[in-house]
Amino acid sequence: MDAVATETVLVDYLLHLGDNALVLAQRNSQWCGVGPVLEEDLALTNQTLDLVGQARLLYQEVARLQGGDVTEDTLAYFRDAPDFRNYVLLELPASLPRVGYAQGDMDWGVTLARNFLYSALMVPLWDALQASRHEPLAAIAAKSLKEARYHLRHASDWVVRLGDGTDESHARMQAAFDHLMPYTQEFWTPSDFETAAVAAGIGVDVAGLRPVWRATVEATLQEATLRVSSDQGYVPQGKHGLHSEHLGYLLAEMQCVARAHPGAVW
Amino acid sequence: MDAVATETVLVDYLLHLGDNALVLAQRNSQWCGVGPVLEEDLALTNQTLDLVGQARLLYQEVARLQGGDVTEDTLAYFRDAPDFRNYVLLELPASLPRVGYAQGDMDWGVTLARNFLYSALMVPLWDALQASRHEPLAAIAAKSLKEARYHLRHASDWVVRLGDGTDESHARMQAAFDHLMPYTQEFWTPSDFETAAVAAGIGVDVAGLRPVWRATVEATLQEATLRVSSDQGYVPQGKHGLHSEHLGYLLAEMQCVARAHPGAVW
Amino acid sequence: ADKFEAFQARIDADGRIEPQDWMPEAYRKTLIRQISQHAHSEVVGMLPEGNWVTRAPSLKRKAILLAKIQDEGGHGLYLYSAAETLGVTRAELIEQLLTGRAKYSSIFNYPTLNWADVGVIGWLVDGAAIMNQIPLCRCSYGPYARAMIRICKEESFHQRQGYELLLTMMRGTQAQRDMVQDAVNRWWWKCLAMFGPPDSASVHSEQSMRWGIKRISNDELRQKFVDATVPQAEVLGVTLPDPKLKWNPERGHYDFGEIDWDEFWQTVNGNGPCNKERLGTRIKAHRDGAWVREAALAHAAKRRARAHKAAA
Amino acid sequence: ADKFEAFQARIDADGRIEPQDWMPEAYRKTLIRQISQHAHSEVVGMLPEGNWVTRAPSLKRKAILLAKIQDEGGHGLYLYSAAETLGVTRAELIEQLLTGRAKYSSIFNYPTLNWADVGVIGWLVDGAAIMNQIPLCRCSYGPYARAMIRICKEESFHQRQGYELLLTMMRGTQAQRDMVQDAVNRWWWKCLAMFGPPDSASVHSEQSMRWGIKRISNDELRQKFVDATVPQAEVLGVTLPDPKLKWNPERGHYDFGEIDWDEFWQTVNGNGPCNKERLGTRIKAHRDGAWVREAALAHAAKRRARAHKAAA
Repeated sequence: MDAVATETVLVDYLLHLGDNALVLAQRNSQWCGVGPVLEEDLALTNQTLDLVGQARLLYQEVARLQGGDVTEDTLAYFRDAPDFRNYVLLELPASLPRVGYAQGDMDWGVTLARNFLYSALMVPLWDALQASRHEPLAAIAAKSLKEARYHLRHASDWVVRLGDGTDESHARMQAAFDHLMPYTQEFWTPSDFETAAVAAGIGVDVAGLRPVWRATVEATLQEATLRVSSDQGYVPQGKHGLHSEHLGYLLAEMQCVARAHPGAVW
Repeated sequence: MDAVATETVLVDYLLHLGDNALVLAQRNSQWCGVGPVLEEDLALTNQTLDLVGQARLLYQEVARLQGGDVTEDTLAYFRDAPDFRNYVLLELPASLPRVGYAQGDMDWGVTLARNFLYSALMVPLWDALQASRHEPLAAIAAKSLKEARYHLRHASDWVVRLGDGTDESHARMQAAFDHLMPYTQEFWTPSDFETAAVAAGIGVDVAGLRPVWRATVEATLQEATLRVSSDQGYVPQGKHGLHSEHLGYLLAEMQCVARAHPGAVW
Repeated sequence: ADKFEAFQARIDADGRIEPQDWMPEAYRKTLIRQISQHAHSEVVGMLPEGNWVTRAPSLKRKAILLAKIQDEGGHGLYLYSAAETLGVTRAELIEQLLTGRAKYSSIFNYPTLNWADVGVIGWLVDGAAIMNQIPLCRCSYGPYARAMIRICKEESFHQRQGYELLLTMMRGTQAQRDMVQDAVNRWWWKCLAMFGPPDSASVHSEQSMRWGIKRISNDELRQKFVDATVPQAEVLGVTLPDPKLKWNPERGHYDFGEIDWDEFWQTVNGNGPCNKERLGTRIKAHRDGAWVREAALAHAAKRRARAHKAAA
Repeated sequence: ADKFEAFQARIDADGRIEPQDWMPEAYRKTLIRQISQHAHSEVVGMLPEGNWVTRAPSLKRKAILLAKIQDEGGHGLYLYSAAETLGVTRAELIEQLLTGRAKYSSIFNYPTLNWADVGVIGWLVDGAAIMNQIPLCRCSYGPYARAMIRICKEESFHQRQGYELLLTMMRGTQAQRDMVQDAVNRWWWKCLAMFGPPDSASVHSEQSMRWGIKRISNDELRQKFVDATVPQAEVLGVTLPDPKLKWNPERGHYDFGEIDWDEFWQTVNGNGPCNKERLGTRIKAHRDGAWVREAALAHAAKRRARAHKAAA
């Protein structure tokens, strides 16, 4: 690969990681102030802060590579839905399946199940990325790994607590996992930029992490007395820029102030 | 009043009427496809269409008066929340009181109670506006009056049906009216532009319509076996441009596509 | 056997079967399945377009879109009524939809991802639907045929509106043209699949043909659709995403590439990108609306009781 | 009576009362009311700022805002803990909030209407809160005093961040400056009212002074706040919306206009623009979270039972 191609791959790869962090942060931040108990409100906001921090570091690195007028904020606020490379899993509302314009209550079970499924991936992923040949990424990975470990522990605790809690909480958690599990298929189907990033020693072969992810999921769900839901069905393609109907609404809200004042400094 | 002042008053007055129609249309359109029964989905969408139609006529008249690049769409899509002059009642989500970012299910009872309270005003208001000295407004009023009569009949029927239905529906409707009634105070506290419009023979003294509105409300609520809720408390000032936290979210969604493509023709 | 023969003779003579007429049980079942599936499609089909109502970029387009969705709901109503003439209730049919026993058109299991999707649904999805539905205006079952005449008329109007929306966007900015092309790329193949599996693999068709429910084969309709659409795409200035698409002067038709039937069946069988969201939304709407329907029934009962008492 | 005297003597000598110490019932009740009201204010105060988290116009500001709201929740936790040392449970206190028997700071019953409100809340609302709270760091009740020391430190940080946000906006576009001015216009008078009714009309103050819970009068604090804020407003370049605001060289203080106490009391008594939304949101969050709290309790009980069984 020539230098230009490597940079393109690197940018796509960093954006994918950054968009994951930002989009999940945006979803989880909707709980800020309205969580089920104050301690958890704070714990989730703390994780949201970590995710915003990860997104900023990743976007800053993209901005450094791309130069010109690109900043972390142009990347967050002035790209449209098809430019985002996050997993579809992370853009879904915190509720059982519904279309984006059908308003509904948020579900803490869906939020925690998602945090669990995602951080169970990110712990081994950041771990492996510490060996990335792109040193700034390796450094971000080292920092993010610590955070992801805490996120995983927090989410696992809640999955166990809610799965092995009351009948209602058990049913809700099972429904949450049944809903979300098929979206995890996107983890294992590499995009071109991921394959190229692996070849260049920049990225990690995510499919290779599947056994360790699966082991984490199975062990936690067993402890939670939950069935491991099927992960068959439609394979989402968010990292290819093909999203659900939900991302458009998420971005419209997130970007509205920034876009109403193009060029402003905040 | 000189010609310039009269035009300013007229513009504000038309925007107030147009913003009412558009903002309520936007709220009610969220039911499109997800109503409690297909016939009602269509009935509400039909009313939404009427309201969009009213907003368009009113904005077109503003555009004609202001000239230049102003169109019905620049008025709808490129004004910010403080520029909107609608009643706060109409921008509230279809739910019991909650802040804008705390997502929640929609409540058909709140939607119908609001439609009732608003159309009970608009029937006598449009009726009186048929005599407006500004002829284009008188013509819009004549057309809108027919629509408002249908909206009022539809909403009244539902208020009676739900008020005098099951225990649950009765309690829900009472809660809806208790929530919404204080917002109707905004009807009766004239803004400067309304007072000036009345003086110029363009507008109607809304406070003078209060007895007929009150009679409609009392008669319908009595038939519905509902208590007439208190309308005391904070007097909203939406028509002065001072809105609730909800309008910002409503506009962010409504305007997002148009604003992403400034100057585009659709 | 006489009844059977008379029934078939009426159909063969291009007559209409009416609700009070005798009909074979299988004919009735087939029609109930087909009409209710069609009705469900209209209702579920409100969702992908409903997704853009609050974000329509002009008031004129917002009004057109609302009116269109309202028409679709109306089609749902006619069709449920037509199905009811065959001895089922709407409540039963809806129950079948919500429990997953009844299907709806698989095309609505794809997401609408930009504003141009609204136009492309009008132009291509409604266009394909009309192609499928025009023969149904001559369907042997009277109430269905009459519903379809009205529906086809409205659908044609929607198709023209969708095309006109796209024409306007194609005359606009580069970003608008890109949106249209993106939408066409995502919908084209799904629309070709709307005509159903190739004739060689189609199961229900033969009996339906004999009963005058189906009159033209899947492949014929698909070819008609392609032939009609390619020139429209040229006028519009969009590229249909099929490198094999090419006029074949010998056949007098356009040749086109292979449809991904695997993807089609995955979606039909519940594994499309939006199956769960569409059905989940219908279920939620039905559940959230339960108290409203119960109240309406309770109120009607109270009214009747009061009228009864007053009369006594 | 001896206990009383010893208690008052300790306070007069600027000593601290600790949880295990004897204290008059009225002192205990006053403190519970004040500390829990303060805790509720922190929690309800998360909502007006939470309103801008998803729309913060830069990632840096989003992070700062999240961290700030997290701090406020943390203050709520310390304060609930401080109240619990007086023999009530957090659950009881929350019950009082949700049923409307306990109050929270009325300032949070006003809406946050543009992004600059986030900065103005930091600068003015937190600024006023600090002014009110600094004397509480010397409060006679030890746990409250220690909580306030930590809280005041963090609040000062928030105030500087809010001011810096506004400085950045004032150096930006005209639209940004207009947003700041609009926010200042809406919040200024509400912040002056935060110090409570004039000394001439204040009921609780005298006893609280004697008990070392309150140390400086409402009007003194208000004047201090005005005197500190006016120069900051000048540096910022915003106009404080009070034509009577003027330096009075004789008094050595700024004079200022009349607060609309009627509006203040309306809001305190439930008729502000957002009282119902704030409380409704807390109630909904509490209700929506019930299954989570119940599950956590059930799970903990299961764990204990299993540990017990294993030990047996």
